[in-house]
Amino acid sequence: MYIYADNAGTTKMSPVAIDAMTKCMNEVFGNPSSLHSTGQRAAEVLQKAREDVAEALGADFNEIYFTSGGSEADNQAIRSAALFGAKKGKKHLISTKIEHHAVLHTLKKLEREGFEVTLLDVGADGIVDPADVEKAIREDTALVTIMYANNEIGTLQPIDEIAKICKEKKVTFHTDAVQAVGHVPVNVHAQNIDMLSLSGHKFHGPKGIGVLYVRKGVPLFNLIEGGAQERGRRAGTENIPAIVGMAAALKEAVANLDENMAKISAMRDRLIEGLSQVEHSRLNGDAKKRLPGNVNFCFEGIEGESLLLLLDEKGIEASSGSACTSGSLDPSHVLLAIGLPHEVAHGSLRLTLCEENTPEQIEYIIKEVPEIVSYLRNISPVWEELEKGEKKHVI
Amino acid sequence: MYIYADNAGTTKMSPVAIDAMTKCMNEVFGNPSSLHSTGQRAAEVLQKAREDVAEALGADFNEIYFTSGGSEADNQAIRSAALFGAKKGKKHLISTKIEHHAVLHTLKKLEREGFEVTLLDVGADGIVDPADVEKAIREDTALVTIMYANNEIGTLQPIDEIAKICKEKKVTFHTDAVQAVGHVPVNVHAQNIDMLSLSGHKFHGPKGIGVLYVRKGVPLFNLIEGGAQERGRRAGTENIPAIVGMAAALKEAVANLDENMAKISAMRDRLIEGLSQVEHSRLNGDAKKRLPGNVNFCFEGIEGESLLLLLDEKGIEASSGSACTSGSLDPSHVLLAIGLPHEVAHGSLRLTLCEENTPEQIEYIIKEVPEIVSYLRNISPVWEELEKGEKKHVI
Amino acid sequence: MLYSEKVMDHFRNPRNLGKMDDADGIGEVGNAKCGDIMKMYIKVKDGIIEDVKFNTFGCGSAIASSSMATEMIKGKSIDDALELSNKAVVEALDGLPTHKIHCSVLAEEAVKAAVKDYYDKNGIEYDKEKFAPDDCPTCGE
Amino acid sequence: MLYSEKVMDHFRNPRNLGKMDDADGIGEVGNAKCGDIMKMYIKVKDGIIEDVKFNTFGCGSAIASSSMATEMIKGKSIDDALELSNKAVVEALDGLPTHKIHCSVLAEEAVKAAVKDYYDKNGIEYDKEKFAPDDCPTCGE
Ligand SMILES: Cc1ncc(COP(=O)(O)O)c(C=O)c1O
Ligand SMILES: Cc1ncc(COP(=O)(O)O)c(C=O)c1O
Repeated sequence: MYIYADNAGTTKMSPVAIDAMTKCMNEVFGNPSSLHSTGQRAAEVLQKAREDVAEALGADFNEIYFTSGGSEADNQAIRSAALFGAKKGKKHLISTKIEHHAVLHTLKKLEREGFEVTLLDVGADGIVDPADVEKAIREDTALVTIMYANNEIGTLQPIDEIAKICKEKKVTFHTDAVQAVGHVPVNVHAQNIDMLSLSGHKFHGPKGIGVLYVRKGVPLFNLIEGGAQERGRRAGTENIPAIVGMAAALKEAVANLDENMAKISAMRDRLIEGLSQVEHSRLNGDAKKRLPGNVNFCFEGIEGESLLLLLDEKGIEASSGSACTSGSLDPSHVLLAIGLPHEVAHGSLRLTLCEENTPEQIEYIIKEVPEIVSYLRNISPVWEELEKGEKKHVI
Repeated sequence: MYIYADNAGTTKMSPVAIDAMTKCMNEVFGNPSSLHSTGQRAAEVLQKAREDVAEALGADFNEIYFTSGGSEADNQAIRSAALFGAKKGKKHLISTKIEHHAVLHTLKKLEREGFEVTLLDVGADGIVDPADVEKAIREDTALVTIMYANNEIGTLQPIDEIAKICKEKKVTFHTDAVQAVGHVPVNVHAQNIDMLSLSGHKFHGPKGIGVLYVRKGVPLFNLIEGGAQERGRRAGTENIPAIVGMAAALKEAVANLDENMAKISAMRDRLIEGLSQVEHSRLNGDAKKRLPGNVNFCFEGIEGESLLLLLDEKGIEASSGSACTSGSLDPSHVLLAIGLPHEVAHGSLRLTLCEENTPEQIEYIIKEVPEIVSYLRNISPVWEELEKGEKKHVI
Repeated sequence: MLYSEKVMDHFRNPRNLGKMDDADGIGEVGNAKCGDIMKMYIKVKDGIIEDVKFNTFGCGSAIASSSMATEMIKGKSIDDALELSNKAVVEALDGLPTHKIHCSVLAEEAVKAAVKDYYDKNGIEYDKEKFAPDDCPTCGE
Repeated sequence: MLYSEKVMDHFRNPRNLGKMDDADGIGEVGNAKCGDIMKMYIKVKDGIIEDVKFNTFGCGSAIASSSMATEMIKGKSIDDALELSNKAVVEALDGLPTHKIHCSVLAEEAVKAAVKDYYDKNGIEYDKEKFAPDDCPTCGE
């Protein structure tokens, strides 16, 4: 059996998105800045896609800025809010310990440039307390940036409450919604979100394309300077085929949202139930306040990479923590933030589902994972110590 | 007749590039950072494309950084060199007056941040004098950035000589080669180029993808922070389909370079000859040291946009100055830099050819342009004054 | 599309295009430096603009704006013509892109300039305040 | 591929995997905090490593490195085993990704630690300098 269960890493493009994109590559090759018919045709297609994306988010079309992906959108939103804040003497930024590196590294860089950054803790459930946000806001706070849904443990943050607090305190609020959009309902206006980042390839759209939504009136600085594209705020010839592909995928995802959420979360719950049978295992992140497709487990006494490789041999494609950090030796900063000790954090498994997965696949995973965990524990000196009682079980 | 003659604005994707990209979208959807088979397959495809691009440029594969296009590559190269220079007390940057806005606006921003920028003049032929570069270099010069070929008037700059001077003076040299790569021979190592930007959609590849080449040993800072992609220097999930499409297009362009150059420049020369018959017209930029496909004319007494729109009615798609600036009222900074007065600069026409154009199309353009110019002059109060001798002809 | 169908129609088939040898008033506004010049000719009889012609150096919307303006004042009284606002021109054209609004301003001013010339030539008194100075609304030259 | 075929082969089918009840020397290196622990068991007769077993908590390359190391010392003299370098392990595996080189270092040290334990248990004198301290080469703990 072949099972792709790494949909938080990236998704397979939907046929609808591939078709839209291929059609566009063949038929709409113009540069929308060009005056001639081919260019103006491209401008029309671009405008249509912008309107579609805006509608899917509950935004106006002129609040949509196309970027090269979630990372760029995060970088631009945060840097822009920081620099604008600095102009008014506000140099304090608030975020959490469980953000994506696109956010954390941008904040780290700003810190080196003289900004002060408060990274809020999250609870053992992987959720930030809005009261903590409220307490952290100061006179000189320029930005609160808190992710909509975590990419590793899938926890949904209390965005509505946080956004309301920010609105009351008149602090700009940005949310990295890369993992959320297309998977849970998002409405930027209704939810009082000032800025939001998303990325096409997380909801069966193309890679290399994303969106930064910026509420009217919220100032935006360029990350990329040059031509006057995107109302002068993001230079570079517009990637129309990808924009069109993303818009198609987003439209599809939003249209099927309720149905998919029900279907996927049922599989998620069954998978959680099944894996919980493994002794000394635990689910990471709140069991209910999480993305419909996210299952994240720790298995004591084993290491994640070897688990992944053996699962791959069985046709199960999963991940351990964030894919982006696979070049790193450190365990996930998210798992550490929810209080797991290093040695347990090393033994994590992330299975992220989409509507293409089937209940049969879930049963197959439930059958295979315990066997592999058992094999790895059997050859693990750490497990030996735990079993012999030389070390105490943590989970 | 339908004639696309705006290939400097953007090109139509080649079937080879579309096929490579579509195949990739369907078959290689993985995230190359993922450990599982689907991810590792993507990593292999990425590596192969990186090697292909490197070979086409005469670079090593680990000197290639994929970006979202030419603008991003320009921004990163210049900002990176500036910041690295600043660390060593070098805050002087050299460029020319005819650069693309991706370069000029980045320099403008750095100027506001405290850097000193020298923008060199070019001659009436649209070419910078290497001696001027040499004279401008100071002890505290951090970077020389000069475009390989101009996007409006197509002039080829003396890159080899400039790069040699920079090498001798130990100043980092970057070139915006967005208009050059795939159109004229480029070999970064042989030509002593330290950094080079290119963009996929200018040689029949996809939009939204580009390359920053950075010679080994030349430091590079991130523009986009986040995951460890591109050896930690450019965050964001890799846009594999676009990268593969660009690599395929570049390979094709380089393979057919000599043949295309001969074919296209013959059409260019015939077009220049034909349009020169229009009285009070002039070719902008050196007649020979220019891109094989670039023809840029000024016609006195008329305005460029109405010329474009009427050409479009006749099926001829062209541009006036840079497409990116079509939202602006100012005439092209490039035409002003080569000494044209404002009123003449407004009357420019850029026809940019590729191997898909035919000699028949060229003859059609040569027939149509003079008729439209004549109509527009006929309704132009400016032309009336010129004809009545109330004003003196400039060209 | 950059331009509405109306704009394109007036650009492709400009109404009242041409010069007029026996004009009663001629107005020229704008300048070549900023890219637009409009020249408007009017023939006046009994306070009515009997005929109007224009020549324009400029972009598509400049040509369309002049064309539309001539159509809107032809056969109207001078007083009505002086009421013509750039906003009315923009509306009649089904809109213009933001950075092209100045073309409609130029068209309004071309009409005023032609009327002013007619007043001047015929020694008719008028309120100088009502007429914009002869410089370009865009670049101020 | 992240790993060579050789690495994958040793990861999938580790040689000499298991524990040993009557080991003459046992070495354990690394720590769980940094993600890799290797435990190596040797059986020695007449200065020859007659048998070797290992258990590993760690990534694919850690398991493959231990497996390869056991294969490389099995049947060799202790002196030869002490000559085993991490470089030799990496080469035998047809290379390791840069950030996984530490796994081969761990394998080298596991062998040394097992021999040291054998020396200690049998009261054999040895040059303490030759043996790395018992901490993890990666995180230093
Ligand atoms: C010379 C030059 N540099 C940079 C760019 C920007 O490239 P892109 O639009 O792919 O970002 C262009 C094209 O628009 C160009 O012609
Ligand atoms: C929460 C989150 N933010 C940002 C990103 C970055 O998106 P991209 O890789 O499209 O730049 C990702 C995915 O990698 C993500 O999961």
